[in-house]
Amino acid sequence: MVGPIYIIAIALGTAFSLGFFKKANSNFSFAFMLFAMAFMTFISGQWLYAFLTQQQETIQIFTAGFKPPFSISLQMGLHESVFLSLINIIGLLAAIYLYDQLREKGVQMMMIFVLLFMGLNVVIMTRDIFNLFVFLEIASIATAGLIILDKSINATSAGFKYIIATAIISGILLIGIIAIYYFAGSLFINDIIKLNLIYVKGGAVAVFLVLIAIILELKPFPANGWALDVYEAAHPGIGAVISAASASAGIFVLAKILPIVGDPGYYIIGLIGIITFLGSNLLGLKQDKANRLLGYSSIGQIGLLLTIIGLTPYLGDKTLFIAFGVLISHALAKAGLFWLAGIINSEQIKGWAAIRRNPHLLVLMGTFIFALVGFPPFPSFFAKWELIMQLANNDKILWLALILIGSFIEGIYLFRWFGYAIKGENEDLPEFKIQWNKIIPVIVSALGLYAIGYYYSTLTGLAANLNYIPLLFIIFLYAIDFLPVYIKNTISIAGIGYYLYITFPDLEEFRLIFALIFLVGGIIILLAGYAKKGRRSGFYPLVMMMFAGLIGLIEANTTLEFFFAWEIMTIGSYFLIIRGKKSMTHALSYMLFSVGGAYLILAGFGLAHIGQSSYSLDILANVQSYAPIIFTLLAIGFMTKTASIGLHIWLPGAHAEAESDVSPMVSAILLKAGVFGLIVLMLKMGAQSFGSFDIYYALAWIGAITAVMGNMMAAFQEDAKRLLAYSSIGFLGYALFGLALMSHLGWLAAVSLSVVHFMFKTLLFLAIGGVVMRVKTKEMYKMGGLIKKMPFTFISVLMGIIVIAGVPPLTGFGGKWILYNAVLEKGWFLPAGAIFFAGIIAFLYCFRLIHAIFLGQLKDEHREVKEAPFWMLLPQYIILAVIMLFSAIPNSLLKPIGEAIMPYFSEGALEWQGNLAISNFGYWNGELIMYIVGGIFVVVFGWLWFMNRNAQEVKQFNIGYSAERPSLPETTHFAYNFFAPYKKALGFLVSPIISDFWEAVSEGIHAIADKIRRIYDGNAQTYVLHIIAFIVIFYLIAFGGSYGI
Amino acid sequence: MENLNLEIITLITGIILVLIGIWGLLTQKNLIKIVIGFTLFNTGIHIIMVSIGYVKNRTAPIIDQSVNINDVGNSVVDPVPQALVLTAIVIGLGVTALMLTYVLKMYQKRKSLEINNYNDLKW
Amino acid sequence: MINLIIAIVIGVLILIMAIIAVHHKNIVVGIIAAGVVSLFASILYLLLAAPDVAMTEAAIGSGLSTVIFFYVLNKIKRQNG
Amino acid sequence: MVKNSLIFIVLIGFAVLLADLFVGFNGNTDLNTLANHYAVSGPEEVGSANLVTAVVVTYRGLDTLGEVTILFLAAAIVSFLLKVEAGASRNRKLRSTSEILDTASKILVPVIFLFGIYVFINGHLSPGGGFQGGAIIASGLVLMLLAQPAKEVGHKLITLVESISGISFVLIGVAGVLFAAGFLDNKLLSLGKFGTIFSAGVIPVIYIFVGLKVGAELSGIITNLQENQNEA
Repeated sequence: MVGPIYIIAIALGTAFSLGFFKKANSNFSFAFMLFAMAFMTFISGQWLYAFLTQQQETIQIFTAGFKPPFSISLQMGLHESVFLSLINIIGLLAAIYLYDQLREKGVQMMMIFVLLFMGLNVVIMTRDIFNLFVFLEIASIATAGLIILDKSINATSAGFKYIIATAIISGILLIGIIAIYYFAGSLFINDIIKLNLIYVKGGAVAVFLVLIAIILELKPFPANGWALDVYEAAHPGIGAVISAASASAGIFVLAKILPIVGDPGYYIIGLIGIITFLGSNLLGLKQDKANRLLGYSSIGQIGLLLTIIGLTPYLGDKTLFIAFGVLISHALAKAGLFWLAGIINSEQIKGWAAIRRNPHLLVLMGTFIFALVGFPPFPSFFAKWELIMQLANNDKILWLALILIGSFIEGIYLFRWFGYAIKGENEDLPEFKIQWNKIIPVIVSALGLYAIGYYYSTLTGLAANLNYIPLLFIIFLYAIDFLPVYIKNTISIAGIGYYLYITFPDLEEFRLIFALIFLVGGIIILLAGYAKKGRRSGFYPLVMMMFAGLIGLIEANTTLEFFFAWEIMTIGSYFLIIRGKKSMTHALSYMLFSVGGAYLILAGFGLAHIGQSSYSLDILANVQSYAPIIFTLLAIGFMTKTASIGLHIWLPGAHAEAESDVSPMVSAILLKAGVFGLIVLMLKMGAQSFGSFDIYYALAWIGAITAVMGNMMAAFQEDAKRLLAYSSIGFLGYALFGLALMSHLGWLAAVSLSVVHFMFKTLLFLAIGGVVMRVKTKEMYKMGGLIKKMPFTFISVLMGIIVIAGVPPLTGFGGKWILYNAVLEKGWFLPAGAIFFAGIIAFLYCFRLIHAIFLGQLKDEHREVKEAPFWMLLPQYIILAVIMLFSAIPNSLLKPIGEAIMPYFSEGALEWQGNLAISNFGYWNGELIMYIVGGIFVVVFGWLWFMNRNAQEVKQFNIGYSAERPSLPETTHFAYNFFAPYKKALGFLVSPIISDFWEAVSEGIHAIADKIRRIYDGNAQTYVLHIIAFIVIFYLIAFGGSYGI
Repeated sequence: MENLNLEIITLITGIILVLIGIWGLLTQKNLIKIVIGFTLFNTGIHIIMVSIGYVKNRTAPIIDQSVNINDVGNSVVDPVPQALVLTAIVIGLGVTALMLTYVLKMYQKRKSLEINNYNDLKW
Repeated sequence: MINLIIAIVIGVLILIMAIIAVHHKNIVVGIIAAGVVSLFASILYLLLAAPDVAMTEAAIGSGLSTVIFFYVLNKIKRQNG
Repeated sequence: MVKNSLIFIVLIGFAVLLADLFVGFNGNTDLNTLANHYAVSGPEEVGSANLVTAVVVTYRGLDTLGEVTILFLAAAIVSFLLKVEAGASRNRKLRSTSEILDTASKILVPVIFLFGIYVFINGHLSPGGGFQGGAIIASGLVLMLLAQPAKEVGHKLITLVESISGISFVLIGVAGVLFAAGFLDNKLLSLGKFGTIFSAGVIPVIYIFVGLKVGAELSGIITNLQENQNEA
């Protein structure tokens, strides 16, 4: 094998030889430099390979032919080789990326570039503390050189700040090193470690200085203004190098000198880490310049890494796994984003809207963003999982909470940025050029993230069962994205069908019920996809991603699998939602509630894992401590998906703005994931209370209030799809209420209502979607009289609202009947009153839906409107058929559900006599009711039809104006603000208190961020003052008057 | 006076010089003065380093007529800090030259030596 | 003992020069004062039995470094004029 | 002046830290093990009479290589930053220099150059070495430029010297790996007779290259700062 020392020789030789070449040979010089970078990568990669596969032993390289401590020695081991490979690969890619710049700027820049990487390589390998100083200095000077690549005034002044700051830091490092030499009599790190200098008077301060200087090189908050300016001013290609390669080396150095400090150092590092993680991400919120935003995020990630290192005593042998997972995701994703920034070339994050000119770039950007936030299947996901599990296991709840908060804040600005890229309103999308040399590094780092993510999942025994088959299917769909829509639609349906076919035998009880909702429901809704023309680019991979997540939830046996699937589902649904019109803000709030909810779930799983070695979901059944807290965390997490009151503000917009066949998916199907989660949770954990306070009683109230508020807001909507969205919120309130009753009937009601909700919501969203598609508006008062033009749609809507309203004869009645029985049985009359009230309000909006859209006068502009396309109607009528079946033979639906509930709640089950359901409070015969109501309907309908001959036709707006014409004719339309009287009475209930609350929270945080970031006043002196003050403050914290850190 | 060793005097000088250097670097508004502050800071560190390697009443670590070749270990001062300082001085020169070049370049762009005129990047 | 006194005197001189270097209004004086600090420092190095360092400090710290300062200052002045 | 008092307080804190660091310092009375090894075994192992040189060039040769690299980097950055963009004119007003200075420099410059070379060739015997020698050579250049500001210094020559000496340094290091015990091993050449010019293994050779390289790099920085006046 080629010795590591040749990395130095090759790099220096190349840098020194480059002086021979003149500008004319710039292509040759570039090739020469690239060769050197490639060779360095080769050497480190070769060692990595040897360490991974051939049980290669760690080797020491002695320079000058003497053993340490007399001479400088280098070390090459597994960890060194991993970091060297990572850094050198990034270097190689960065060099390719900077092809134009390096060639244009001449050989000096190439020299500097190679020497930077030489410096970083030696910094990693060296075991001599002064040698470390020298090569750190090489790295920082080379960085200072690269910063001024374009010689602009901003770059130069940023470079100046950088030099001043790093020079001061290295001066302090030097003082520390010489003092260590004084106390230890050696510069060889292994010797120094043995001496336990922190117990020597003065030695502790020396060690502290070295430690703090290395930490300062990593740009901790708030002593990092210089670094942010550099990120902002430097060429993005250079930003990538600093953020990915230099920071990785810095982390390695910290880990290298940490043994010198010993255990007391962890505390300081952890403290600095968490401050940096929180502070930097907080300030990132106010940032609207892309490169600087990346800077904040980079520093935040480094803060997280510092925190992880600081928590080593609690993470034990998992530390490396966790830290490296975070680091590699950060390095590759951040480098990728910086490189993308160089391609897009937009200073403001809003300008990134341009990226959607090329959907593949969008996919790459998404990969990086999701990898940074810690979504599967990236290494950061597994690292974060392991981190939370270990922290919970060691009862480090505060740390756990802070880390999740920091990650959440980072998620906010990253997803806001991503939202701008996908959907930001930007009239002129500037052109950008994609050059091969710029795109290759981006692609390589994205692929690297996936590959390492997969490798990472195999490293942990837990991940062995993760189901990657659906994910492969998604990749396949992405690959065939160029095909027309009907082919992809067929393939998708076939895929879901086949998956259901192979998993069906293993499913039972609730899993079976929900699998049927998810998958059969998915197939039915997908049928509507045939109505679309063209390619529908990018749609199918996303739909499949959501379904992959949903089925993953069903199949999950361990908490990790469950969480993995939950996150996959979130990604897919996020993209589906953001595909809609004007959906940027809704998708963002959906994502934020999802991420927040996911973190609560993660924390809950972590706490549940305390004291248990298994990761099976069954651990929830015998949690050792914090049971009510775990229950609450998980319940709130799941309720973000069911959109319970308080957590619902993402839903209306998201559902209303989505495409016509996406609305039913996210409404009828996705919300059930939350219900499924709640069911799993409640079954495993059973009754929970804080002291004497029953959590389920609170849940019942939440359900009841959600039902009332959801229905009430639905009643006051003008927008038909929004109305349906609010109605979903209300309906899931019933479901939550039913579950909270924790009785056979309650659950029977909840589950059957969930099934019913799936059916009528699919029906209505598809029907209304068809209407909206034809009349091109969602405002109900702009419609009317469509019954003549769209009779088939009218029938579905009619049936749908009968189900919603819960009136006989259709199946919605059955659900409500059971629910009321369950309430009576339980005796929670107060929330039950609210539930009854909600039921009444449901009539209001149901009426509205049918009345405003289909009855009344047909508008002039709608004379030519046609019936909805066949493929939109087909799924509606399939569902109608099922509704009829369930309504006529209620036990076809209720019996299987009852059997699923039986093992858990056997008391108070319904008694079935044929089609007659008997409870303690009464009986209900679905079939009979069907006949009776059907009979009444036929009679009334016949009579009306007979009377219709006498109907008089009038012109629209035939209500006469007195002298003047109103400025907005619509407002005089009878359907506008239809329930104004009720609104006057009850409007105060629907004033947007909750959105106002969340808005105030958000604005408050942003205002704080804006205040704090003023400390970065752009003055190099301020930055140096921050550095010195940082040292002094942490010196005081560390020593606090006594010796020993 | 008996506690007052040569190396302690120089050490204190070095420490104060470091502080004066930082003071200058932080308070002066002229870019060149800031660089001067940095060189003082650097020189102070070098003095500290050399002081640490000094051993009472011994000669320079060069073996010539004045040093008994068989008793070098008891007659010379520590060569290591001196070697380190050599390196540090040269590095310091490189950094100083760079700072000055950046100052020059900044001046060429904006015709000002006031550090407050270079605060465009912030927040 | 004589070394001690020399060291104290030079130490005080260094500090005075350093303060002048930092605080004198005239940059030229400041640069020269900084050079003198280096020069005195090299005398301290001689006292501390470090002739190699003394030589380097004299040549680089007080020599070349000062020259570079002046070159830059000159260029700045010329651009001003 | 709020800011200045804040700075003052922070500096007091820093001063306390430094005082804390050195509060136990009371001077050395003996060499530590490492230094003692250098002092006792150094002459035999390395063959250099100047122990500082032995440490700088051999024991800690990698540092020296790094240090030379730093100067190299600095020179490259300075030259990059001050490079005259194509098309800019180079005419400049020259100050006339005095006859005395001119004449003196003509005599002095070669002497200074020779002295510099002497210093780095004797680095293993007496105080001095590559850095000092290189710096002296660069000072000679400064004098020359002072006397004849118009003189075009051969950039090509400087680069050539810089590159060749740098590559040679690296090659000597690699030769150590191939033919002796490690990178930059001194025993590549025989140690010779202690105390003579041709002794101490490759130290004098390395110091020649270091001297030339440092001289070239410093000259590069200086000429770059001295020229190219008219760039906007």
